[in-house]
Amino acid sequence: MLGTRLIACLVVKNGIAVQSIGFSKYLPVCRVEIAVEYLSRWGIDEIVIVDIDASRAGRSFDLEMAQAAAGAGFVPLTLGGGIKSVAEIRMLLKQGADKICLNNSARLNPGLISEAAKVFGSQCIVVSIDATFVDGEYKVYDYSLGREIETNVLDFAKECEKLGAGEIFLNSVANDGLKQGFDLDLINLVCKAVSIPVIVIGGAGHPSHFLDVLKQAKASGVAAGNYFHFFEHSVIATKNYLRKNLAVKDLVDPNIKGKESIIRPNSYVDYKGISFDEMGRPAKKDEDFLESQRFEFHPEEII
Amino acid sequence: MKYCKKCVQPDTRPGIKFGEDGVCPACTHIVTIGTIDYDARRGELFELLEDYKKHNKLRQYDCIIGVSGGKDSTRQAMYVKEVLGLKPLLVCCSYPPEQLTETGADNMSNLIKLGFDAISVGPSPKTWKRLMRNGFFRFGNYAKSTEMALFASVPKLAIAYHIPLILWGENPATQFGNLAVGSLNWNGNGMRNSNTIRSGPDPLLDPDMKENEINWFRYPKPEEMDKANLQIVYLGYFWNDWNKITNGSFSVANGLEIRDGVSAHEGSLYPFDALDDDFSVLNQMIKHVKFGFGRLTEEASELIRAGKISREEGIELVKKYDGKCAQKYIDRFCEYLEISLDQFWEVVESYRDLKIWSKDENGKWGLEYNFD
Amino acid sequence: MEEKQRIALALKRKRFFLENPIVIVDYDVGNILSVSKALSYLGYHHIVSSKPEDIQRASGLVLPGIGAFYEAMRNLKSRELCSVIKEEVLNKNKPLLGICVGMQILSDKGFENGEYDGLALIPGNVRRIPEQEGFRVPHVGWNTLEIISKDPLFSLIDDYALDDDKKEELVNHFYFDHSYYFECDDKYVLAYCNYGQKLAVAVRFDNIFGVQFHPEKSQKNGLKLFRSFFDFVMNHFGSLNNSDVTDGLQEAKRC
Amino acid sequence: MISIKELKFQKEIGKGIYRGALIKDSLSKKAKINYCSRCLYPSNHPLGIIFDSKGVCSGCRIHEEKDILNWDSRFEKLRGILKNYKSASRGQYDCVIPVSGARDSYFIVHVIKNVFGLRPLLVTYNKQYNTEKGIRNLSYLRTVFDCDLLTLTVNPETVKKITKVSLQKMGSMYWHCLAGQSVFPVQIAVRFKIPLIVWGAHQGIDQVGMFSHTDQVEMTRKYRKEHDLMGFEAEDMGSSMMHLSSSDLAQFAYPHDKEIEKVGVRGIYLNNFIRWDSKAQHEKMIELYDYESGEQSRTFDTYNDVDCFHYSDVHDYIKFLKYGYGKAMDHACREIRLSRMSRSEGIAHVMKYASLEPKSLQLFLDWIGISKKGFYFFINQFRDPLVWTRDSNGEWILRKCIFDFEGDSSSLVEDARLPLVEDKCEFKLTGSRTVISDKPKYTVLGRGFVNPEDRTK
Repeated sequence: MLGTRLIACLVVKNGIAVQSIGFSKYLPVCRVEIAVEYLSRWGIDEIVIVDIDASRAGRSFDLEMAQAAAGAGFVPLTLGGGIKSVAEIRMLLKQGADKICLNNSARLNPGLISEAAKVFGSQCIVVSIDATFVDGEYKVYDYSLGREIETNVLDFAKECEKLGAGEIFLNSVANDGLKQGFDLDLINLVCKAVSIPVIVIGGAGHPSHFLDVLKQAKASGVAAGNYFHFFEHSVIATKNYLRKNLAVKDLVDPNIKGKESIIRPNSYVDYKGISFDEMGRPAKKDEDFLESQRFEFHPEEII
Repeated sequence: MKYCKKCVQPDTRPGIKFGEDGVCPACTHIVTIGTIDYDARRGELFELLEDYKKHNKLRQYDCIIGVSGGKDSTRQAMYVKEVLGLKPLLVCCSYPPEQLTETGADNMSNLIKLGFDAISVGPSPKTWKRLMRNGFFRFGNYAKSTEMALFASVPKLAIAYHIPLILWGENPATQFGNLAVGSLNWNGNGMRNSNTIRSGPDPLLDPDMKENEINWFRYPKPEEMDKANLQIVYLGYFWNDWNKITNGSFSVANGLEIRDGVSAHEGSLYPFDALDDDFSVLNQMIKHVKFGFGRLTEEASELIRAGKISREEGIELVKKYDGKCAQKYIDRFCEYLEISLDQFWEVVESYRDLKIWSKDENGKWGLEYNFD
Repeated sequence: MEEKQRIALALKRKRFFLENPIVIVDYDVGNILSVSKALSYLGYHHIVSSKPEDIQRASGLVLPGIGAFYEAMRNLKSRELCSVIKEEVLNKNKPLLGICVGMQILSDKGFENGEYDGLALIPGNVRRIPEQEGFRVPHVGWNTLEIISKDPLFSLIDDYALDDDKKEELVNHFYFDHSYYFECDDKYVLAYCNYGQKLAVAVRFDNIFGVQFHPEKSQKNGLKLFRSFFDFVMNHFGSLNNSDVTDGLQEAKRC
Repeated sequence: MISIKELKFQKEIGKGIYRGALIKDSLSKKAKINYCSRCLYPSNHPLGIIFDSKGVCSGCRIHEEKDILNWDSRFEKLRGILKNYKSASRGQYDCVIPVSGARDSYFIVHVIKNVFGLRPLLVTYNKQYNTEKGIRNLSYLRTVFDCDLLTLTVNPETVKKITKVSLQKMGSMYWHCLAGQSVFPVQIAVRFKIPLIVWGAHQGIDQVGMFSHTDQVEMTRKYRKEHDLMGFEAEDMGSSMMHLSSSDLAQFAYPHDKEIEKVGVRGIYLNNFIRWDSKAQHEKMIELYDYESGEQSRTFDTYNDVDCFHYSDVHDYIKFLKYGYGKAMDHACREIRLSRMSRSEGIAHVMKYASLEPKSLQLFLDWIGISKKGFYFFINQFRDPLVWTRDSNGEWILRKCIFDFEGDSSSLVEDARLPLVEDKCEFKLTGSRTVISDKPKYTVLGRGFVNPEDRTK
C-alpha cells in the first residue's frame, strides 16, 4: 500500500544547507552532499533541495551541486530554486533529479507548468506554495518580495493541478523553524482542495508533530527542514515513533488498511522496540538488554 | 622451612609442593626442558593460532597482550609481532600517577614506539590507594589489588573488543611453582585461581565502595569467558629461552630504561624488575618477612637452574641480599598510604612467621637457614 | 557469506565487467548519473554511451528513464539505437533492464498524450492509471509489491519483517513515480503493486526485464535488485558463451 | 602563480569536499570576502557562516541567546537527561567523557561528577604531540576527580603514515588527532555498552551559530565527517601514495550504524544546557583544582590548548595559511561576543598573532620526516584563493583581511557593537607545578605526578 513519505527539505543559501527560521533567519548547517549521504543512509523517503538564493541571483539551480547531491545517496531527489525553462529542467533531470520544483516561476509563468508536464510527464513537476494567514484567509507568500500577494492558496493550488502539476509542496511561513508543529488547518484545506499528492512542511520540532499531520490530514508526504539535523539516526527514530503511535483507527484515509502501509521501516538498522524521551529521541535502553549485548557481535550490512 | 635440594627455593611459598625427592616444581620442570621438542610445540602453537582465527570476528587485531613496558612484556610483544607475525593489541594497566615511576612511563612509551597500538587502563587513583591500604592492613600485601587490576584488565578488554586470543608470558606454575593456576601446559584459563587474585576484590572493599568504582579489579566470570570464546595461552610453554636474564638483555637492547642495580638497596641481582613500581622492592621485603624468601631467592634459583651459578654461591647471595629494601622506599610508601613508620612495622611484624624467624642475642631477627 | 568468499566474488565481478562492461544507454532521458553511481557502489564496471559499437560489446544493457513515453522513443529513434538494441537483445540474447519509462518503451504501444509505438520487445501497452477515489495519480512514493517470482530480480529482497509487536509486515518497498503503467499478459509479470487495482510493476520476457519503480532511488532494496540482476548478467553471459550448455527453457520460449 | 585551472585540478585529486559553489564564486573576480560587523569572522569560515541584513553573523546572533535563555531551566533539563542515564543496577559507568590535558576537560568532569554525582568513564585519544604540562593536567585530572581513564595510543609509525596522507589529501597535520579524539569515545561507548557520551561545547554552535541552544543538537557522524574531518573519514584515507591497511585505520573508523543502534549511543553537548564561557570556566578550575595554564605562541588565550605542542601553533599556522585567520581570531570573537573585548582590541590581537611563525614546526618536521619546503609544498595547495594570492615574484599575500577594518566605525559596526561588561580581558598564567622545566619534545606516555621535593607551590 502506498505509505506516507517522510521527507527532508534542504534549504540552500550561499551554497550550503541552512536552517531556515521564519523565512528570514538562516543558520549554516552543512554541505548539501553530506546531508544527502546521511539522510539516504538513514532511510529518508525523499529529499527536496531548494536553493533560495537562485532566483534572487538570477541563476538556475547549480548543476554542480545537483550532481554532487545525486551522487551522494540513492534517494529520490526534488530540486528547486530559480528554474525558469524546460531546458533547465531537462539538464537537472539528467543530473539525477527525479522531480523539479517550481516556486516563483510557477506564479510568474504558469504556462511553464503545463509545458514541462507535457514534455516530462506531470509526475516530475512539483509546485511549491508558501502560505501565510492574512485577514482571514491563506494567501500565497512571495519570498523574493518578502510579503504575501493577493492570491488565495487554495485557488492557486487548484490552478496548478489543472495546469498539470504532479504534486504540491506546501510550506507555512508562520510556522517555519519555530518547532511548534505544523499548520494543520492549512494542510487540511489544501489536501481537500486538490486530488494530486500534497507534501507539507513548516514547524516540525518533535516526532509528535508529524503524528498530528498523519492523524488529521491526508498529506502524502510530511517534511522537515531543520529537524533532521538535530540528532543521530533522526529519520529512523522518528519513523519508529510514528509506527509505534499510529493506531489504524486513527487514520482518516479509509484505504490505509494495515499499519505497515503507512510508514516504510528501515531495514537492518531499524531501532525497533525503542522507547522515547520527552524530546522524542531514543531513550536509554534497559540495563539487562545492555548487559546482554556485551557478548553480541553485529556485522556491518554489506549488499 | 625446607629448601629445594637443587636450588634455594624454600617450601613456604603458598600452594607449592615439593616432590618426594625434595625438589621444587620449577627444578623438576627445568630438567624436562632439555627433553622438550620445541619445534613440535611451535607447530602446536601455529595450529592453535590458526584455529583461533575463526573466533576473531572483528579482525582488527589477531590477539591481545597484557603489558607493563617491562622486560618480559617488551620481549613477548616483539616475539608476537616479529616471530609469530601477528598484530597484537597491547593492554597496559597504568598505576596511579603517584605510584608510577618515570621509568615505568618511559618504558611503556618505548614499547609503543617499537610499533604497537596500546590501550592504557587507568583505574581511579584514590580508590586504588584505598584498596592498597586495605590489602596492606588486612593481608600484609598491598599488591593484591594491583595484581587483580593487571590480570583482570586484559580479559575485560578482550571481551569488549571481541579479541578471543590472549597471549601471556610464563606459566606461573612452571616458573615459580604456583600450582593454583591448575595447568602445567599452555592453557592459561585457570589464571583467575592464582593465589593473590583468587579471592577477588571483595575482601579489600570498604562498605561505601560501589561496584562501578571497582569493576577493573573484578576478573571476568568463567561463563563470561566462555561466552566470549576467550583462550589464554602461556607463550613460555612454547619457548625454550624464556627467562629473566634473556628477557632483560633483549629489552635493554631495545631501549628499556632500568634501575641503578644496587643489590643492597633493591634486594635483587638484576636492575630490570618491576621498573614501573618502586614499592615492589618493599613488597619483596615483606614477602621475605612472611615466607622467608624474596625476589633474590627466585633470581638465584633461576641462575642455579640455568647453571650460571652453583647452589653454594646462590646460598651466599641469598644470605647477603635477600629481603633488602632501602629506607627511601619505605618512607615513600608510608607517605603514599598516609601511615606512620610505626604503623608500617607493626603490620609487617604481625606477619613474621615465627616458625622460621628467631631473634639473635641483640634483638635482630634472623632466618635459620638449614640448606643442608 | 564468509569474508574470503566475498572478496573472491568481488574480484571475479571486477575482472568480468572490465572485459564486458554493462552499458547504460544514454538517450538523453532520465537520471543516468544515479544508476551509474549505484553500479559503481556495487562494484560493476560500466560505461554510459549511446554509441552502437559500445552496445555491441556490452554484457548487459540498462535503459534508464524519467519523463514521457514518446520523447523517450523519439530520442532512441533519432540516435538509431532501436535496431542495434533489438539486435543485441533478441539475437545475441543479452540481458536488458528497462527502468520506469525505459520499461514502458519495451511495450508495443504507449498511450501517453496520444498513441506511439514502442520497441515491441515485451507484448503489452502503456496506459494511464485510472483515477480512483483515494488513489491519487501520479502514483508517487514507496509502495510494497506482490512478488510472483523472486528469481532473479528479487532473490535478495526480504518480503516480510517483524514489526514492533512481532507481527509479520510487508517491507519490500520500492520508489514509484509514474502516471502510466504497463498493461500485459500475466505470464510476463514478475511482480504486481496494488494501487486501487493490480499494476504490473516488474515484467520479464526471456532476457528482457522491465521495472516500473526506480531501483537507483530505492535505497537498500534497489541496490539488492541491482546486485542480483547484474550477477545474473554475469552468470547468464557465461552460459551464453559455452555453446554446449544451452539453456533449455531459453530455447523452448524462443520458438 | 597557480592558475585557476590548476586549482580546479587540485579539487579533482582530493576526493574531499571542496566548497563547490563557494569556490566557484570565489574564483570569479566579483566574489568578495566580508567580515561580521560585530565579531571578526570572515565569510569563508570553513564551518559555513551566514550574515544577516545588519552584517552580523549567525554565530553572534545565536550567541545572543546566552543572555536571553533561562539557563536555570536548561540546567534542570540536563539534570533530567542525566538522571535517565544513571546506570542503576548493573554497576556500570553512567556515561563516557572524552578528556585531554586541556580544553574544558576539568570543567566537564567537575560538572558531571561533582555537581551531578555521576560515575563517568574518562577516555582520551593520545595525540602524540603531548606537552609535559598537558600530561600533568591529565594525570591530576584523573587523580583529583578519582575517575577511571582509558587511553588509546596508536602505533606512532601508523600515525605518521596517516598524517602524511592527510597532508597530501587536505593539507592537515591534525587529522589523526581530530579523528581519534572524536571516535575513541564512541568506540568505547559501543564496546562497553555505555550509551551516553558527554561533550563540552559544540564548535558549530559556539563559532558560527549552526544551531540554537534550544535545538539541543547531539553528536552525529555527519557533523564529524564534514566539520571535524574535512570530509575524510577513515575509509577515505586509503591512498595510492601510502599503504594503509583497514586494520591500520580501524582505530579511526566510526562504529557502523548497527552498533550505534544496538547500544543507543547518544552524545550530548553541555553548552546547550550551561551558559558556556570557556575563560570563566577555566579560571574556576584553576582556583579549585590547580589547572595549569601556559603561554601560547599564536594566541592570547593561555587556557585552551596547553596540552599540545601544535594545536595553537603549527596546526593554527596552517589554518592561517589556508583560510587567512587563526585561533587568535576564534578567541577574540568569543571574547567580543561575551562583551569582554572591543572589536578594535580584537583586531589588534589578530594582527599581533596572525602571521607569527610557529615555534614547534621543526619539532613536527623532525618527527614526521618532511623538509620545511616539503611542508609548504603540501599546505600551499590548499590556500583559499578567496583570501590568498601570489604577487609578481610568487610570494603569497593576503588579498584582504580583517586588518583593513582596523579603524572601521561604519554605521553597521556601531549598531552591532556590544557594551563592554568588563573593561579588560586578562588571561592568568598559573606557572608550572614543577620546578623542572618541561622537555621540548613529545611525551607519548608520562607519569605527570610531581614529587613533593620538585613542587613549586
